[in-house]
Amino acid sequence: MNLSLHPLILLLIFPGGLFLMNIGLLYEWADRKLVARFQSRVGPRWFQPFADTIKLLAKEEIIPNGVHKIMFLALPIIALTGALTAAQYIPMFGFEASFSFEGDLIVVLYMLSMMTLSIGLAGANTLSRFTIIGATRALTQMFSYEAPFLLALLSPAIAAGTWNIGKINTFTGENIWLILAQPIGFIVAVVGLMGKLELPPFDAPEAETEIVAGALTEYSGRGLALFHIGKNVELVIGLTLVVIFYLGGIANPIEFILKSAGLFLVVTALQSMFARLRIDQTVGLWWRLGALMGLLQLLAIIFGRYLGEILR
Amino acid sequence: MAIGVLFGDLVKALFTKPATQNYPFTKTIAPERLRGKLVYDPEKCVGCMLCMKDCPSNAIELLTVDKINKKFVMRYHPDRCVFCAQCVQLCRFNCLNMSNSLWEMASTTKEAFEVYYGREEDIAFLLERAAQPGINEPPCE
Amino acid sequence: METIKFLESGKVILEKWIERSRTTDENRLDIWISTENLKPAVQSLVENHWGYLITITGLDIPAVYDQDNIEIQPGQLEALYHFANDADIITIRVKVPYSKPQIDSICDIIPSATIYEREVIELFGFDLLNTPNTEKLILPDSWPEGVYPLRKSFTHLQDLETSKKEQSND
Amino acid sequence: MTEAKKEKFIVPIGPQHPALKEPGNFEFTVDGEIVTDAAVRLGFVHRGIEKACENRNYTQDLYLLERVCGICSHVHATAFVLGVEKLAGVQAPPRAEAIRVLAAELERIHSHLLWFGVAAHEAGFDTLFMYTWRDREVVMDILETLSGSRVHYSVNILGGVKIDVDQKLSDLIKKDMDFLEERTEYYMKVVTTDDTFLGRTRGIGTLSKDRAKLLGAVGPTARASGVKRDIRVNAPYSGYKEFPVKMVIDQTGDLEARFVVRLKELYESYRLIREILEKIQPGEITTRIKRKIPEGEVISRVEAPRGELFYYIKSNGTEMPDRVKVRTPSLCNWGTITDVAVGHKLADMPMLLAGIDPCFSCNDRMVEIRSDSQPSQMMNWDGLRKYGIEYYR
Repeated sequence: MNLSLHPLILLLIFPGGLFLMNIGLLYEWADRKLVARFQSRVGPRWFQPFADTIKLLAKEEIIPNGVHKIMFLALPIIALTGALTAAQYIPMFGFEASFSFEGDLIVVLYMLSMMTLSIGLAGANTLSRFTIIGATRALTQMFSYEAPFLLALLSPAIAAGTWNIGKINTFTGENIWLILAQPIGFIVAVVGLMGKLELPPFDAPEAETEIVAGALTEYSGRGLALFHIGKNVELVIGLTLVVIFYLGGIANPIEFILKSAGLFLVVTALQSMFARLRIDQTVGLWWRLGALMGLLQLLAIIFGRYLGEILR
Repeated sequence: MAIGVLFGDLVKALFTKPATQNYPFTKTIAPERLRGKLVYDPEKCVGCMLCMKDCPSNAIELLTVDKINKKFVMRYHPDRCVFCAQCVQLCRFNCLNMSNSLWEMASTTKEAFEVYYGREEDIAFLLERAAQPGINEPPCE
Repeated sequence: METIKFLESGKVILEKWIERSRTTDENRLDIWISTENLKPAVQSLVENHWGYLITITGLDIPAVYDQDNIEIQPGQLEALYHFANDADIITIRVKVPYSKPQIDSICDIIPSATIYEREVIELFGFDLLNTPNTEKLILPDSWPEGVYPLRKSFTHLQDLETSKKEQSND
Repeated sequence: MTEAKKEKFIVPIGPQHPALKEPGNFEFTVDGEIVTDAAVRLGFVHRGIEKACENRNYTQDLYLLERVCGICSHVHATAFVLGVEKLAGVQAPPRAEAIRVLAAELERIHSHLLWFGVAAHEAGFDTLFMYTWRDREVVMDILETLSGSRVHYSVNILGGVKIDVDQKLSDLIKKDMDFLEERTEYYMKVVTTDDTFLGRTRGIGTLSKDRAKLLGAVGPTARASGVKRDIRVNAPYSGYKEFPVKMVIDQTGDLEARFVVRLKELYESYRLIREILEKIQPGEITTRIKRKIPEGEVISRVEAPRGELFYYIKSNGTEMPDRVKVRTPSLCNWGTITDVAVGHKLADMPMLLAGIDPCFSCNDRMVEIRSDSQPSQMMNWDGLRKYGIEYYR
């Protein structure tokens, strides 16, 4: 489906800014609710994330002593902007991407990393011990999951022969679901996504029992709310990306909702199944297992394409 | 050595009723033996004052209206009470009991936590006397 | 009986320092020793692997006055070192006067005793010589010097009373 | 950051910290993620109970001491009651002793399950935390139906117990024990086989037998290191003479061993509870005891869920005790933390702290507000309270 709307509307209302933020909060609710159900709890009601966010936005923002003020205030905005910008290149909700060009996959991946970078900087900016440790952990974790995650998303791109997300979407929609063709890639992508979003068991950077809230310990009010929204938007993008790449693409809203929900169920189950990994375990896991598997998948794809060409 | 041992329980939990409940809207029934608010029967009381003496949190005040005719009024403070039931145990005349109703206690005022037990005319008499200036309440030994 | 064996062997270990001993219960032995003998006594218990230190209890024995308000017996502090081996408990007791409440620390023999020693220092005002750490453990940092809450003479903090009065005057 | 490099990088855990649901302050000096030094500061919850005991009579003390701890309230009361009964030369009837043991074992189940959940939470395993606490509700409900209160059961009185078990209750408890046993077996499987969890427990915080002995570790912490310390076995008290228990011992001494020891103790508790319910003799549950306790000193030791609980009671012949000394098991085990912590990763610290099942409780508050427009102001608890009352008037 194609959307022919004014670019400003695309940017600000749908599928950009306003819509994304709201759907992000809805995703957060779904995440919390599903985890709660897995843990045999009732879970929050649907408006809980909205209420939390509104409350946070209305609260006083305390700027701690000894921080770089402009950076402190700007980082949440940059993080959110990065996430929102990335969303513009993704066929959101079954509609075609608002903007696209050849190679936008790379841009999206980099835009998604803005979040982690901002969190790392935010942590290093404040003087609290928890934030510094949190920032170190967040960045360490970023270096470990980034490569396998990238590899896992590159293999479908290579299979499709394009770096344009929209075209990959059409490719996966027309062919066999890539989860069947590249199961390893799918696993690495899902687990990488969880690492990227710092979901349990990869939540060492914000392990509340050790370092309170990690890099964001000193944030309050608006800054914290923006970071939260940013993270939720990233959750939306990440899930959508995996659906596009591995679950046969999205052609219409119903397909989008169903496939996202299915993936969500898997992700939340994984979230509630494991104990938190220590940061050294996370790094070890990713470099020893994740990266190797991703690489293997990539080689298999390249080899497969090569074989296919020879046979043809 | 396994990964995801909990998987079976996760699936089970998804399809069973949650263990938690929507508290103020659904309430559990208090068990029969629950030690809730104290109940006092003035007809049986002989005024041995043991309950007052041994109360660990001074939640009981037994006010004497007329010692000879065994007229007593109990001023009970549920907010101080620790619900240990020591007074119930001590009372040889069974005039103290703990009910299992009313176990959720919250109030914005202190007045709700001052409960008078006794014959109505005794309480009225006491309150009237307390309202008069200059005359103190009867001593509660 | 095993019970008696342990107590007997403990008594043998400590024999040379015992000034007075008492058995109040079948599994208990209280022995009084002089202050300077405490450390060797504890040392020999540990060396012979006789049980472990349960805790150090402080006791306050306030001064006794006759009817003319003359001090018959000065105020004393007593420290009880409870050692347990299975069911048997040996209590080593040392008495020190208020004026010189000094006892040797046993932390170099039993490192975990530091927590009990800090407790009796704070609450009773013992002076434990060479104890590794004398920082406040239990009481707040702002607690006044020389006020020991578990002595019988302590009833309440004076300045707390006054600060309350000031507040009500506001 | 150059300055921070020179000085020590200290990570404070507590007094207010999400890892500790109760206040206590630990300072870990870290180098990167590796802990190089550890120190402890307690007393944020010191309520002066020992002093308060001297101004109340024995009955009131019983309830005061029960409130030393919100988790193991029954053992505190039992230790005190046993001591006072010994002083007074009174022996509680056998049925009362059996009911005391029954309550103590139920409490041990609830305490171990609580600890298990908290430890899982410290490891970031929230699902296991929720599941254990869900199952713990079963034993909490038993305690509530049995005694009338979920936390402070107040089963003991001087010279006996307050509550009695009837056939209906006993059937209910037996049924629930079967359910809990099944669940415990399941958790045992999770703890000993789940890889992610084992990664956090196996080989972490190993306490050798000699160190455990020297540092005076007690309870499951000591038993996980192979030290045979269990008052229920070493010096049976109350109903344990009639209903003996088996000591659970593990040799490894790491966190996994502590999990295993505690879970195995649960099996032992289930067995004991069933045995008590089968064999309990009908009879009186109270005896009379004088208000004035004769002069004397007594030492009373019981096995709390966390280890040996020690009471020293000195009476002077009046209605009030002269001195009550309480030594809680957690105090003994602190030493093992500071000893073991060095060399581990910061991420292991909450698990290590949880490993000994620490127990404190709360009351020390201060807030410091600094702003550019107003001068610095400090508020203590009283001030804050007053401010709060004024604010909402």
